[in-house]
Amino acid sequence: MIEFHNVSYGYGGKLLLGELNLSLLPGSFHFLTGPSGAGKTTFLKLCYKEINPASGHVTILGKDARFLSRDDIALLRQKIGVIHQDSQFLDHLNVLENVALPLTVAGRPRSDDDIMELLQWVGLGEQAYALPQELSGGERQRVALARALITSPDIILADEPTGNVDWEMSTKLLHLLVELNKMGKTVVIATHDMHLIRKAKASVQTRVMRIANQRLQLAGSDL
Amino acid sequence: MIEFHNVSYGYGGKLLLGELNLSLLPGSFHFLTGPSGAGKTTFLKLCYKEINPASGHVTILGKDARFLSRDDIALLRQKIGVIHQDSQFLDHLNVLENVALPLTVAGRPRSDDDIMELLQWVGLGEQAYALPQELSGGERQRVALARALITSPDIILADEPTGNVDWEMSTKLLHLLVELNKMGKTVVIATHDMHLIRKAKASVQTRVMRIANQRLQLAGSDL
Amino acid sequence: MIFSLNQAIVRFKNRTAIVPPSGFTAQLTLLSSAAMAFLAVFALALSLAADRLAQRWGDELSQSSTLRISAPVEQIDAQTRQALRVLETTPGVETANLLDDESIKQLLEPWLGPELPIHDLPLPAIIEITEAGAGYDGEALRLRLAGEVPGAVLDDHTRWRRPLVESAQHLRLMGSLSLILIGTVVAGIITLAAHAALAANERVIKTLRLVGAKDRYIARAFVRRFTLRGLWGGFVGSLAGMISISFLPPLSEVGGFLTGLGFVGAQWALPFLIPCLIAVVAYVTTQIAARRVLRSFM
Amino acid sequence: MIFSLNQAIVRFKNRTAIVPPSGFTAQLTLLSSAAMAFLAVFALALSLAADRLAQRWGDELSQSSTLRISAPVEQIDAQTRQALRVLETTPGVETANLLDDESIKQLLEPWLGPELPIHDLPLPAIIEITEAGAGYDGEALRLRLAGEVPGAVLDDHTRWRRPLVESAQHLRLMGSLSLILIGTVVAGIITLAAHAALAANERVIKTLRLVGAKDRYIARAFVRRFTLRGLWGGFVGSLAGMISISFLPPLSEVGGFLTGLGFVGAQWALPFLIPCLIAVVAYVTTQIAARRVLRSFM
Ligand SMILES: Nc1ncnc2c1ncn2[C@@H]1O[C@H](COP(=O)(O)OP(=O)(O)OP(=O)(O)O)[C@@H](O)[C@H]1O
Ligand SMILES: Nc1ncnc2c1ncn2[C@@H]1O[C@H](COP(=O)(O)OP(=O)(O)OP(=O)(O)O)[C@@H](O)[C@H]1O
Ligand SMILES: [Mg+2]
Ligand SMILES: [Mg+2]
Repeated sequence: MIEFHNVSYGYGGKLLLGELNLSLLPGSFHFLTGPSGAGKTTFLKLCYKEINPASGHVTILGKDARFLSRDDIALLRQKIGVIHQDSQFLDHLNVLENVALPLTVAGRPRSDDDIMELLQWVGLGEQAYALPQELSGGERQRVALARALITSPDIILADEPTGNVDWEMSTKLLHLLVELNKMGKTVVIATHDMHLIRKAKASVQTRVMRIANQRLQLAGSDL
Repeated sequence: MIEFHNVSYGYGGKLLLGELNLSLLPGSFHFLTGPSGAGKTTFLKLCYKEINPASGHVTILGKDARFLSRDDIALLRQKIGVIHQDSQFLDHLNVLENVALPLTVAGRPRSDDDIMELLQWVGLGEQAYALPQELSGGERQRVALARALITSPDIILADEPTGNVDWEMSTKLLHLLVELNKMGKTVVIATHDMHLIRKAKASVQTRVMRIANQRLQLAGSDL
Repeated sequence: MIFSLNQAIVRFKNRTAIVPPSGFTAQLTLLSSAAMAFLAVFALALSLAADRLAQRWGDELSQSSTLRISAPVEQIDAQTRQALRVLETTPGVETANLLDDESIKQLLEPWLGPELPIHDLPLPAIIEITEAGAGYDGEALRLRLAGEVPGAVLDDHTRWRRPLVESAQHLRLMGSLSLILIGTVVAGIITLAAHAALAANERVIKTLRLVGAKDRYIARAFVRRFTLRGLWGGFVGSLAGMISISFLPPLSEVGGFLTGLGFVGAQWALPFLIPCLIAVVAYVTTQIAARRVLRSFM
Repeated sequence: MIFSLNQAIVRFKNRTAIVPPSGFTAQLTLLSSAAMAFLAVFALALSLAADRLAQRWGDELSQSSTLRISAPVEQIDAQTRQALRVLETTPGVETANLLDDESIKQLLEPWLGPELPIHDLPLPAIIEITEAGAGYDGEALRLRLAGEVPGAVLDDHTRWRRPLVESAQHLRLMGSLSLILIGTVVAGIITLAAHAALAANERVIKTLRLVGAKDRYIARAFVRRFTLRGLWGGFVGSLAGMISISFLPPLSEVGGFLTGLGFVGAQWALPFLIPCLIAVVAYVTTQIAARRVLRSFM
């Protein structure tokens, strides 16, 4: 789905990630770990082309990301569900509308029933008509998750999706992502939570990638 | 330091917290837990008067919060260090200036050496001149922590201060807060991370407060 | 058919809703469009009035000049005939009429009273000249008369005409300059207001891009909004301006020297061009601003 | 002493720095202040010119009126003496002079030629009246003259004066209205721009409040900024307006009927009041806006 060909990236000349060679296969389940500031968010940004590699190139859904027009990028993002670390919403729209936003901007039909069901799943049935700024930190993260999933994307990139939710809710969300993975979606979760990774390993075959010293290492099953 | 007298609070008529009777003693170390959306952030907001109780009243640093003028509130906040769940900075100022902001607005003298030392402590020595939007999620949380501590406040209220940092960094930050507590500061940490609480219990006498069913329960030492 | 219309309406509503109702920049655009349209109506009225003035002064003052023949009584008739002949052959002279005694008497009455014994007086002959088109060449005529009709004195009013026409042109120029200035200011304010709105909505735009919105989709929401605001504000302002102008008491006209500030006949349609122009300006400036801001996000 | 000054400067710098450099609203405020000041200068010039016009027309036209006495030759002297006596006792009449033959001759020369046999003519007596201050009561004088001097005809020019003075007052009114309109628009635009800036900086304000900044401290940063911008924009605009006006070719004056658009003498200082007024408006509106926005945060 996404392939890195000898990619490197750095901010302001300082190398952050180097010699990335990697391909995320369809239906795979990945965890991404590493100390704070290692470059996890940066790696994910390379995956949905919010930034361009300094050298090397990325292939996203079979297309070389270097040659995508701005409209191509928009179309691509409609096929990738991203949960950003700092979940950003349109503050003037309620939760329901925010979750429906990817459908709205793509001009695709939406079913409010489906959205409500999804919101129920992440425990936000009651908050459907609240505004984003009226939500708690954990609730926002869950809305971001729901928004990423509403288009039923082929790839799900989740950046620290459980940083602000309790353990019970974390496992529930993990369960949802595992189910989606079993339906064939590719899932990448950046997280610090080792317990979450251990929990996932119990129910699905995961690969753990660790960023350290500007390199991405595949940690395999050594946890 | 902070006393709740039969306080209750709710958004839009729906009760969220009720019958709060509590006093945070000087030099105490508290954890605040509860499921996502239980009202932890709301509780902390009551502590620094971002919101007013629906009934009952709060006494902050010996003053009844009901009778504080806007300038009194400002002065009060200069004595309370708050780490907000969604750390907000002035995006046009670099990390150093942002950390110094509480001193700047209070018109107090600042020592850049002290600030740098603090930044070093939270692992951000290199990022001192970066802008907030150039930081990773975990780095932002650490800047927020540094900003809360720079005034050497009597009370430290931390809302999920380790949600986006790795375990190693979490323990380091916890250690810093424990040291401050030993110097006599009152510390309240809202968190979902049970491991963090367990870790703290090893080195300091903590009290764990749990919000569930609109009530705050003191969980004592049952973890 | 009806279904697709319905869908279109839903889509339209959705689209306008993706940008938050940007309270103050909206009001700012409306207010400045309205104010500028209001001022533009006045500037336009001023220009048109100045134009009318320039024409009227040019026309009226150049229309008539007079030729007076003062000569010994026995020569007056001969010289008058000679002068009339000269005038007949001067290009640019439409008519040349010898004033009769009655006309002269009327002319002198305010000074000498009605009981003027006109026949006892050695009155000069006075010839009234009406000019055609561009008028005649005063200097040439004077030279010719000096030779052929020694007692003739030409009084040709150009010394009156020139400064007045100049003044009117001056006013007209100022009106046009004001219009240009106002246009520039409108364009500037709308550009800046659009930029301010876009800057205020940077997070909205970023979020929209991240969930897969195309540039066109995002830009349209802003462009539509600012164009409509410009149009609406301009319309209200123009209307207010026109109402104010139509309520102005008409300027008393003194010898045709002044003309009322206002529109005449079909000119009343002109102010309605103002909101259209503002809308066009708003469309173009917002489009450019939106594209520029969008390009700063991937 | 020097140390505390230094500290004050540091503090000043810090304070201005707490609000981000708000690019577009800043430019918006500058541009609109400048544009409005520019227009205000013109409106001011228009008002002043209209004022001068109204005065001059009022003065010049009312200054002199004439009294003509047409009567049988044997009565003319008696009636003239009687008329002069009447005029001497009329309040509002400054001087009343009987024109001598030479003056009358000058008056008539354009019509009758220089070789007027003035002594042979039964010329009327003409008295020139200069008015003092507010002038005399024309109706009353006419009535009195009708009784005492039957041959007198008063020609008091009020029929000329009134419409012209009216026109000038009309212009002056329009100038003042424009000034008021411009003032309102400036106030409106600055209020809205301040609101837009405050809204765009809502997070900044919230953050500042949360780290313990007092309202006064936050408001001051915005108020100072907008006041300075209003002052600076207004100054540039006024200056540009004054330069434009001073470069206008002077209107040729025809019989005192028109007056140049511009400032005379000390009036050149007036436009400098405009930026000050704008700054005051900016100060007040931003202060109010800032306080209102601040009150929405605890
Ligand atoms: N826009 C930027 N400009 C400059 N430096 C940046 C920028 N974004 C990130 N960085 C730096 O790059 C490094 C990696 O950032 P990144 O957000 O990828 O970390 P991360 O692994 O996601 O960390 P965390 O776990 O704290 O979220 C950090 O040190 C950060 O300061
Ligand atoms: N401004 C608001 N208006 C209305 N409801 C609100 C508002 N702020 C919070 N709430 C609601 O109050 C409840 C408690 O919010 P709070 O932020 O205190 O939760 P929390 O315990 O901090 O949760 P988390 O662990 O997810 O941060 C949530 O259900 C939230 O939706
Ligand atoms: Mg990150
Ligand atoms: Mg919270």
